[in-house]
Amino acid sequence: MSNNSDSQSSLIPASEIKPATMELEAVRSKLADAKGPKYWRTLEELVDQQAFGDLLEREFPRHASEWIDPVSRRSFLKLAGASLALAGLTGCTKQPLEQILPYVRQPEELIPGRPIYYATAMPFNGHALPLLVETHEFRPTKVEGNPQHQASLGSTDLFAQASILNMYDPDRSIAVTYKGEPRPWGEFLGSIRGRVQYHKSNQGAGLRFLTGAVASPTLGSQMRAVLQLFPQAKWHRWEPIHRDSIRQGSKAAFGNYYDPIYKFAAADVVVSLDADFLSGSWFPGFLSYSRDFMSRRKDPKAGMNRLYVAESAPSTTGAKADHRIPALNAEIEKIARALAAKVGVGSAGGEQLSAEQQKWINAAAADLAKSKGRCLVVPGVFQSATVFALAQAMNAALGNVGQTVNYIDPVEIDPVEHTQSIRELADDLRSGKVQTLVVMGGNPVFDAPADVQFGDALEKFAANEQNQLIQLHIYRNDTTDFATWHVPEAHYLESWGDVRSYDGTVSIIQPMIAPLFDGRTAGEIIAIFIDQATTPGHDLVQAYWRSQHSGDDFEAWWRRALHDGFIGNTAFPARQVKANAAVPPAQTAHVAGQQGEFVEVIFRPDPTIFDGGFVNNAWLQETPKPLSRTTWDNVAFISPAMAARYGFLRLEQKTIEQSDRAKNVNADHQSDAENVIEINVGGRKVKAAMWPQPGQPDNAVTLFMGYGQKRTGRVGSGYGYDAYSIRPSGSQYAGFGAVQATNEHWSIAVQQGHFTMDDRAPVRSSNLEEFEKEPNFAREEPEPARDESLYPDFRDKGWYQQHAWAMAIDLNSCIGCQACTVACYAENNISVVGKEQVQRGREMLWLRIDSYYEGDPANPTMYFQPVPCMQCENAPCEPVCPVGATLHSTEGLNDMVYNRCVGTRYCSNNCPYKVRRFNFFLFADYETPIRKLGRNPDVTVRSRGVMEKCTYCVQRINAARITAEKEDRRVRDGEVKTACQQSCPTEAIYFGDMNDPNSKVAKWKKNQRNYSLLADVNTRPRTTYIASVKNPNPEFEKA
Amino acid sequence: MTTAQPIYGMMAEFDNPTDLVHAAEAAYAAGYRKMDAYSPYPLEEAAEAIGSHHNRVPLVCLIGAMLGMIGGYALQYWVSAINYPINSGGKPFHSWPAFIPVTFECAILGASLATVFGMLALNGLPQPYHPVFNVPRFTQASTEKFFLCIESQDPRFSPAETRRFLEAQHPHEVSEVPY
Amino acid sequence: MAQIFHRSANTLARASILGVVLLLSAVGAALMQLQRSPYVTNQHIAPDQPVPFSHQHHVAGLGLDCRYCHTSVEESSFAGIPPTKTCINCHAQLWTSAQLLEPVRYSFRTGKSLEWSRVHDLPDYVYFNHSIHIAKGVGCFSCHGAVDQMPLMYAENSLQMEWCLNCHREPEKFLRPREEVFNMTYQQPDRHHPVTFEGKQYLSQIDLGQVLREKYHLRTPQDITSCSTCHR
Amino acid sequence: MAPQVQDEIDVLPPKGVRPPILGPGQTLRTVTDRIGGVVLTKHTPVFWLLIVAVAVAITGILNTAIGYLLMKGTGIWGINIPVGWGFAIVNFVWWIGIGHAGTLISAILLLFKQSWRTSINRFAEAMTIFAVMQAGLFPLVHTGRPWLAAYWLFPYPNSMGVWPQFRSPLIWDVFAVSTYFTVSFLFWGIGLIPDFATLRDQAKTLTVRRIYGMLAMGWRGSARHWNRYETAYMLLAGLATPLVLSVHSVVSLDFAVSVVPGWHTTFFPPYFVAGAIFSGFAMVLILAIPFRYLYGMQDYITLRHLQNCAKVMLATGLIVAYSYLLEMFIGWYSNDKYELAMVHNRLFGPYSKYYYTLIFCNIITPQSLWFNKVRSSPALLFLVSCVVQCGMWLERFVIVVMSLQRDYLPTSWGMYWFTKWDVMTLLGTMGFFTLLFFLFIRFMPAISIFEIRALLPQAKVKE
Repeated sequence: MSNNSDSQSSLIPASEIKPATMELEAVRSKLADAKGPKYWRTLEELVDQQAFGDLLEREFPRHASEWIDPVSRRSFLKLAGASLALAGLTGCTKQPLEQILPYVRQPEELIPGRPIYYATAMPFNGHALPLLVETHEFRPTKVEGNPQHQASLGSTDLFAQASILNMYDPDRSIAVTYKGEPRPWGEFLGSIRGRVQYHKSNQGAGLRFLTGAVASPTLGSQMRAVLQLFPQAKWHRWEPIHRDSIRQGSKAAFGNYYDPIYKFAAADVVVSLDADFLSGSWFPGFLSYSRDFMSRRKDPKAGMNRLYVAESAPSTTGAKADHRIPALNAEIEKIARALAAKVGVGSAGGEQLSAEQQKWINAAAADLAKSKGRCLVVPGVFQSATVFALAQAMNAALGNVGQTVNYIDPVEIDPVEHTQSIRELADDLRSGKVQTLVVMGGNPVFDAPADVQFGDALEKFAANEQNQLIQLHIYRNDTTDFATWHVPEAHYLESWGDVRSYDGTVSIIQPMIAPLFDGRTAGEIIAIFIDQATTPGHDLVQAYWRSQHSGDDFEAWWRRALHDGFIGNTAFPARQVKANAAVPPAQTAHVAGQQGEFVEVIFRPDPTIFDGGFVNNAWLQETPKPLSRTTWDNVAFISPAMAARYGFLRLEQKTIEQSDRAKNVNADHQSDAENVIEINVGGRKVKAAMWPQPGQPDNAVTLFMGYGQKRTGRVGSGYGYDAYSIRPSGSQYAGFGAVQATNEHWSIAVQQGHFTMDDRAPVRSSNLEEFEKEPNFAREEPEPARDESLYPDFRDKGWYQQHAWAMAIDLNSCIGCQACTVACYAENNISVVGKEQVQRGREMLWLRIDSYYEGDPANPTMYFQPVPCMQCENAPCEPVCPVGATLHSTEGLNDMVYNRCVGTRYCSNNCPYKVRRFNFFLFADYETPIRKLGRNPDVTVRSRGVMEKCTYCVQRINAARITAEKEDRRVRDGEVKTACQQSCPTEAIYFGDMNDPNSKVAKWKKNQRNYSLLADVNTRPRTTYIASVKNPNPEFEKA
Repeated sequence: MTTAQPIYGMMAEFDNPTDLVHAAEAAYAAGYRKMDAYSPYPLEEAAEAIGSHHNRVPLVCLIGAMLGMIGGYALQYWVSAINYPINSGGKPFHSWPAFIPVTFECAILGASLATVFGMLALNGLPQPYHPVFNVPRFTQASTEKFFLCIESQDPRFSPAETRRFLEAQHPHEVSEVPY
Repeated sequence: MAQIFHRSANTLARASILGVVLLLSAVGAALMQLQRSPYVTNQHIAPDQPVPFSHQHHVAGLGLDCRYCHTSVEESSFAGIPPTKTCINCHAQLWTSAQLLEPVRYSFRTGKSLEWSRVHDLPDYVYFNHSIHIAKGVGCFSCHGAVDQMPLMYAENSLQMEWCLNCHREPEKFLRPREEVFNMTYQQPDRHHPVTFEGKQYLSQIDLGQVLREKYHLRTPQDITSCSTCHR
Repeated sequence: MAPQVQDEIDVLPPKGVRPPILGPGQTLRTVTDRIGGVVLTKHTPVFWLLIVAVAVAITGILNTAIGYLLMKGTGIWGINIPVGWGFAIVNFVWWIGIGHAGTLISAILLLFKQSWRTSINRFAEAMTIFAVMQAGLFPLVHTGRPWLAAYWLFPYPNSMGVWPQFRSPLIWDVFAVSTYFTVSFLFWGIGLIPDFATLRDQAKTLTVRRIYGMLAMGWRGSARHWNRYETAYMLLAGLATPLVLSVHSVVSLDFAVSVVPGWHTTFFPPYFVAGAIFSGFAMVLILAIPFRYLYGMQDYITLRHLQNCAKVMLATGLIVAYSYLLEMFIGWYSNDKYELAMVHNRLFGPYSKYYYTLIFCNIITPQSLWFNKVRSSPALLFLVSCVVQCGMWLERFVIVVMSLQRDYLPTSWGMYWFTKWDVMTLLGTMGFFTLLFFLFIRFMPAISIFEIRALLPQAKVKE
């Protein structure tokens, strides 16, 4: 079939393609019906197995095997490890007879039952997250950061942690389709070759490519090749969470595109102008930046840095600030100007600012002036170009360039301003200039700016039968509706490729597993256009680097690059650039003439599902969003005062305590029925559940993007509102609009109802001055001495003598980013329960991050406190268990024996920290075959009716101990890292052996700021906390 | 009217408890020992009269209690301190205060079972067949009549003698109890 | 006739009470036995295998070392089931036409795995690690029995928790010198068969076991009977 | 059966004179016929059939609820984290408490030689047994894996080599409740033997006589037997008395042993026992009043009995009221922040309305029993008893749920909403209880015949 299509150079009319016997769409729609609780049922159950099987057999036999057994076709076989991964708690009675399938030819590197780690990198929002991936019998099971890589330093963010679940997502696109009908790859190839021939004939006129921000040198070079071959063709870029303002700003400041690289470790004073560099990877370099920043806060005595934050939407960065000032987005620019004027850049434009803001500016300016060359002004990626220009001008003026900030060539290949790029494309689509559009990744129909009306443009485009849209995506999404051809995209863990991290360093992306659904990479699609259709992804990448590498040691060099996970000194050198002091004029976009309250509307990526790409990721959906602790939905932040004005809160908000009580008088915290407000931006309206968020600036609504998708999998659909639908290209991160109350309600699943400490001081904090006066402030309620107890000290009985595992959590460093929570999900096979169950208070996460607010709701102090199992030495949960299913190990672990548990839940009732989780239903997915592949074979999959909780990753402890014992030595400090500890960007979690005096954890336990949670209950927790110390400016009040 | 085949005893029926008790006392005085009184509800005087004072039920009860108590505690001690000692929330292996409730319950259980089954055994129950049921009017013994039965095993028993003796106690009726 | 029961009813009544008591205790005892019986544990039952592989022939007969096939036993939790390649190494020359071995050749031709049935199958919530047991001087024999005498493979032991505890509570009763771990003919020392370890003669297993416990730094019974040693 | 009978019996005696324990004109024969008649009569009363039919239907609901529970898991109930215990445990404590009155009447009043007990002890004991059966159901099904809990909670030599954890109050529960059931059953059983003998001898047909004959085990009223019998009966009473006190104490330890504010209090045992007797006597009245009315038993269960029950209720009710106050006082006096928060939560928390309802039911309402008028009016007593019964259920709800929902860390505070399955289970056990009770009334003497006989004047031996 492919041959004849080869020969003819015209387009294939639909008539020539035989229709499928059963529409894959039908299957899809069936899937779409399965929502919420049904999410953990099997695909086969939803689709009549026989029918679906037949369909696949007939349409493309190559796929058939996957559905019968996705394992068999892979380069690995079910071994003991695998069968353990399928572990249920179904033992006890008669053992079922199990099969065991050895290799036919066993790969040398593989030792069955032992994990192997491979280095790779995850492309994210135009840069790389460098990773090490743990694989069991060539099944990737866990993602870790690459310790050698500057952009990771061994830590990861929640997106990297959760990305592995997307690969094992049964809702992934499983087949090449033509107008929704399954087609073999060959047929697609034929048809596209046809178009390629056609476009060769017309210089590529009407041939367009749309990708996200590309940071892959190989793909870049391919695109360049394509554009040479087709001079008329165009390459458009659209990334919904783009950094246009930085592009424009750097044009304004330096006359060209540059990326700033900050050195927080060297900065004594940091001023953030809405820069949430402690919040997420959409701020490139987030991981290493937060590590560097917190390295200056571990020991208050050793030159603690100071952080000033002016922000328009409450963020975890603001939570860590020493001086935080909430401000409207528009005000940030004014603040920037005023601050700039004070440090000698430009002149104050007589901005009218509130007294607090003025005070903040004065203090910050003074501090900056005091520490020239050792300070840093950081502009937010969501701020205006002006703010960026001003900030860099200030850095120049303060002599920070080269000291705390450098400028490098953009990491993005051939950077463009995305907004402009997508608009051009839309216009061309409308005016019929486009015949072939290749969309690789992304979902423009959903996330393009509202006024661009990309969907409508595509409709016009698709109206012409001859036009073809070729889509490459891991899911079938809204854009698929217009796609002539849809090709399933390979997940990065299945792909060959390369990508640059924020500093330019290149990582080679190598696959952990053969594509589960025969997906393709962008490189492989582009290859078709430059007649390399048959070249496999690996060769494409290797060929490019062969061309780049000088010297004959390529093989060794290549192997090294793969092994290390990055190519040495590929980081971009710092450019000597001069910021021009000429400050661009103020510019504010005003949308006038709506009824309702006229407010600022702020758009932000969702903290857990980002731009919407992770919407079908159950782990991220159930991970509480920082600050609000909501799950499964996005909310609209408004200030408590505003909520009170609308009568949304029962009493006028004066203090957090009041708002808290008001909220909880007769509301059940797990599920808040929130009022719905209607936001109107330039005539486009969306209804969103409002959320009175302490710290939110007044007269501003913050909307989170990514939710409200219509075409997605079982996990993602049906939740939240679509902020993109009202996001104007003019003001993509903040504009103006009208807000109106409605009398509708939308119930939100919240994992925390009270945000006050209620005189229980779970979080202890102080500031530098007082800390010097009162160094033991954290110890006001010391634990009772051991000899006060009637119980024996088990140390005398030889317990806790060998190892005594313990954890210390540094509250100063914790930025509440949730990476640890997701890491825990991945490491410990934790089940996801769905929105309804979260609302019932049955979430399963083992490690929660409690958030507390203190003081004025308009601008409160915020604290984060990660709460895993405390592993109490006098564990209240243990003596109450009737069957002894939870007991103490000789190393002081509070063991939980799932297979012995009968589920009385008494232990949970008696746990003062409420860290225990119960399987109220069969939450674990025992059916979906593909899910089983991703499980950690070293951790039991818990069945119905069983209690579970944090184990300090006992599987890792045992592994390390066994290795150590075989080498006849003690376990070394740092040899055992818990999943949470390993993922933490700021090294806030220390874990190790208390008995080893040189261990990090032992040292931290001796720290005077170390305290136990609820010490007065005398549970003797092994997990303790290091009280936080802030570093406010002593002169602040005077300023 | 003596009969060839042996009989179980001679039974007199009375209308009220007082007559029964007096008859019993008289019989005892007359030297009869192997006899029994039957009443529809507990009649201490009758028991006294036929010379049955103490019984061994309390002893059986005590033994049961002891066994239960010791067994209960021993089990807990062996399990928690010897067979599989476990550190449960830092409590001692032999946490005796925690073992008291179960020990107590075991003691009560042992005692109760011993008492009930001891009582039945001592009474020789179950015994659905018994000669006294051969007397047609004996069904009244569980309602409103009172009976005194002098058994043939008694050395002083002679059908004629005993019948005469009983009739002297102005019973409602005297009848022979066949085996 | 006032009697409603026959004389025999007395005996019957008492007998039946006794009978009920006896019956109940009998049922209890039976259940206790059932939970330990081969029916539940599959002990001493050789399941059907695609190829009737004889350990007796390969180990006792040809003197193959365990590790020739079970390659990862010393460094991994999983001892490893030999890939078909391993069989073919020899059977490319030997018994090349034997019908019995057809499944092996088929597997090698087609790349389809041989589907063995597991003989030693622990419940999924039990995490057993071969390598550490080897390292501490627990012989293959201790758990797998006289494999070299098994024409067809079966489980020698019940693999039930109480059985594991026997050794985890008193390892000294089972330990042997590391170099003897894979030795199928090794005998525990007694008065008649002394065992020499590091130049010293031992006449009783307990003595040797104590020494080995020290030598191999075994953790205390307390340690290795902690739940998380095997359950996670 | 005849309401007008009731009217003439229930007239108040002149002031200062207490109503008799037995109606006038009773003889050994009448006692036997009236009480035995209920069982031996050929024709079954219509109301009996109706009640049993309804009870069977409700028992069906129970089976449905439990069947679904076993299929799906405890998630069908409202429980969650932090509120790990909900209706199931509340119901358990409630039913167990109800049982207590039975043992108290039959055992403790026997030791105190309270002759009025004899008319009500039999069905009070039956009530105990049936109530304990309902109670025993809950600890089992509330577990996540009942099929394992059913036997893992008992010490038996298993192939895992592990044993129950005897430090856990739940194990104490297992032993306490099973012992309590066994002993109550034995007590009730030997009490029945002589009455079975009576029925055996009164029955018309041979089959019936045989059936009761077997149950009577050949009882023939021998003086020697009576002697041992009486001793055993007394001994059992002596054993049951500390037992009944221990059972609810152990149940209260489920809470007292924990660290949860609102549970962790030393006065729970007496508090719980008092509450148990309180609700138990309420239940006795709830059963006795309709029973004497429906079966015309006013001669045997007279106003005297109702009044005495009411007095016991009043007394225990006051103890319970005192406990509530003490709970508050200790919370305040301890000056412990968690205890104080607990008190605050009781008074002003999201569930405070339940707490106030409880105060009304268990403290305010019983005060009406100070008045002779109320004590002597079966209708009013019935009403008060029902209110108290609800109150006692609420008490357990307040203790279990309100303490759990807000404990130590504010971040983990939560709410509890019950589901229809919770309600169906509670309702179902009530139906099952009723069913068992009416089957008992029909086939066994609901009033102890031989003990009533002993009360008659003509039963005494004259000198």
